[in-house]
Amino acid sequence: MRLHRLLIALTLFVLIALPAFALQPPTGQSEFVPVESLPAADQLPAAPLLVTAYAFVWIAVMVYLWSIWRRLNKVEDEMRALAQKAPHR
Amino acid sequence: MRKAFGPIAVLAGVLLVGAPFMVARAPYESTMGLVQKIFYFHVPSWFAMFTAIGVCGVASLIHLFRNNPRADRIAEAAGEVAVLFGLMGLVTGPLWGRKSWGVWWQWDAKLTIALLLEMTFISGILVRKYGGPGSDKLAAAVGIFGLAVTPFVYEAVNIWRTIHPLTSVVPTLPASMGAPFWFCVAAFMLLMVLLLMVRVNLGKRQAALDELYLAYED
Amino acid sequence: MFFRTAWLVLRKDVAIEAKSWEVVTTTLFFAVSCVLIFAFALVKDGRAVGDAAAGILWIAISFSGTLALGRTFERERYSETLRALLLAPAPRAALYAGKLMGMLALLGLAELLLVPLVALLFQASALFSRPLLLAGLLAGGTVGFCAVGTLFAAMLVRARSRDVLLPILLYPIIIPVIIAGVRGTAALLSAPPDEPTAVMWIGVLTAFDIVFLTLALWTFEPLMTE
Amino acid sequence: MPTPASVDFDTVQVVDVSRHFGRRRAIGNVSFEARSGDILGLLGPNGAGKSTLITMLATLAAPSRGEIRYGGESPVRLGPELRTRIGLLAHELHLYPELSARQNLRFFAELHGLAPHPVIDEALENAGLADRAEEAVSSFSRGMRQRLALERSLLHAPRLVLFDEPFTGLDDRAVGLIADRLRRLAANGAIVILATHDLDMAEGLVNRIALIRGGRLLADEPAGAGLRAQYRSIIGAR
Repeated sequence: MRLHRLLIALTLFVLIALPAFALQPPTGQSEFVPVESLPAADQLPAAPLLVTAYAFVWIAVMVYLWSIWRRLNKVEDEMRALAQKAPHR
Repeated sequence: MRKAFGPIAVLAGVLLVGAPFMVARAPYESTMGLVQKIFYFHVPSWFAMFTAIGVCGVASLIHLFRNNPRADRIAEAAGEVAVLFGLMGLVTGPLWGRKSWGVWWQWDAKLTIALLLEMTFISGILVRKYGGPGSDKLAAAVGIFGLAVTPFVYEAVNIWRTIHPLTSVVPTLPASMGAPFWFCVAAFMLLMVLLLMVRVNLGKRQAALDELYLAYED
Repeated sequence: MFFRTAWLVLRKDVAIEAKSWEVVTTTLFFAVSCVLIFAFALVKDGRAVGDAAAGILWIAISFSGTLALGRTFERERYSETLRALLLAPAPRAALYAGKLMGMLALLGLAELLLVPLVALLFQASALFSRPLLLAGLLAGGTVGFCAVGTLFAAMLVRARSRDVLLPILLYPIIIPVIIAGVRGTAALLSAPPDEPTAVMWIGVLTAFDIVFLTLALWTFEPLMTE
Repeated sequence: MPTPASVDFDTVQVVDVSRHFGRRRAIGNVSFEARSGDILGLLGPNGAGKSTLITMLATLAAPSRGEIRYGGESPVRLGPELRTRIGLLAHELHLYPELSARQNLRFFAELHGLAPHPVIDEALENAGLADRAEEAVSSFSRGMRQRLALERSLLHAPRLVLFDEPFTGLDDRAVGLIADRLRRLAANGAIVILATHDLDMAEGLVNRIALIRGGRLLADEPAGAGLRAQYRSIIGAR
């Protein structure tokens, strides 16, 4: 079960690197829109916002998994300490 | 449930690896451009949040009337997971808004709804933490009432914000965007189930530790 | 048995209150203080901004309501009389109904003071132009607030840090009531009064009241069993 | 005196009852039985779990495991009617200090569906408070409140009488009065369960003892001649 969790954590970690692919020029775009003709708000760089959003999703999941993992470790530690105090059980 | 854990983890992994490719392939939305792609993980996070709220409410009801510790653990886990996905939506939403509205927050109906539900389920976590003995019942009440209030929050905020109309921001979905979108929804749902299971497992271990303490006292 | 028990609980609460008027006076005073505090925040050049009057009215109702809920149940906790009530051979939900009626009476009293005060201080005499609609909004909103509040205050009696937990649990759930109350009242205050909108919000409040009263009556017994 | 209730029983069985609060055990696998006519002393040091047990017997709390049976029936099956047959006097006195003695009694009598008239005067007489009936409870001494609380808990002539430390802060005379009252109740067929850590008070009053410590039942046996010696021998045997 332990190894299991470690593997999943690793897999998920690798996935963080993936938004790089997402940002490659889209193949599906059908028409060209010159940047200058866009309204002012659209001239804000969109890529950092998109990356931040995607990264945040991953960071949130990671932090949550990490917090569960930490709480689980605490429980396991306490269990071990308890088992030592009462070795006959 | 434990047997399903492996396959679900793998499936969620595959879908989440695939998601960026699907999103990259999706066409540019002509008025909003690249930032529109936040949509592909913003909206699925709502789907996951609402599902988690449903799970939490139903499990709370079962716990309250059947005094079922397992249902209580599921309710606790679902409450936390709902808060997590709500947080994702609440952060990604304003990032989109910054680009397309020019401001981070403008009391958009959907975001406000999410904020209120987020508050409700955070209060559920707080009551478990600070309520003292018997707080599982109190949290169950929050779960049930949180689920029941969801349609009212939805209606009330929607009406409030459409009486003073603002530009609608959620675009209708052309078919070419549908496939990657539903792909992402599936990925997020599986992620939700995965996190739920991991969290329920933690609850199970905590319960086992409590049992061990009880046995140790003898 | 159900209605008799509810009535007895209400009568007992009134009898206790009539000895000192403690909860009534403190609640009313607090309600007025709320109006003043928000007036300082929202009045500019002698006039309130936008729909401030409607907002201030509902903020004062919900804040003083929370205070009254806490005080009322503190009374039942003091000598653990809540447990004696729970030993009454009636369906336990009857106790909830009795307590709820007491809260409704108390908040009704507060509203009798607050509405004229807000109308006076914020030049909002339009409030009285459609008295039935105003009464409908107040009744719907107060029932919704008290239905959830009474249940939460009762179940928190045996919790730790109950004073702070009550508003934390209560406010997110009753936000729809506040939205409906404020928007409905603001509709009455617009010139000319926007009747269809007010009626629509009364409808939302009625639906909320029905759902949450049912839910509270249903979950009271298991919530009160330790 | 009271209207005959549709629910009645002459035994109370605690069947393998446990109650936990998270990882803290309040009660663990306790079983005993009390019958009509018994005065069962629930003895044990402070924090042994006596109050938790009394609370569960009064249907105010549900056991985490196990069951309490009233005349062989589960409380869920008996419904709210069961509570017409249970009287509880806890350490906190369950009285409204703002109300007068008569108002308190009247409220609880009506709550139990009793016609207030003869019942209240009788109760005031028994509590020795007939001449102070209209005064607020907050003006009473601890002893007076306790006597009033006792009568309050017995208004509806319950079959199962649950007392949790009823003697704290009372003088000898008051203790004697309460003890007499309990003996009469038992003689009239009530099941009296008396939780106390005070062995001297229980001496000569209880006919059976259930000794609990740390949430565990150490002994359930007839009360002997010297409670203190009996208590020591049970504790010592562990």
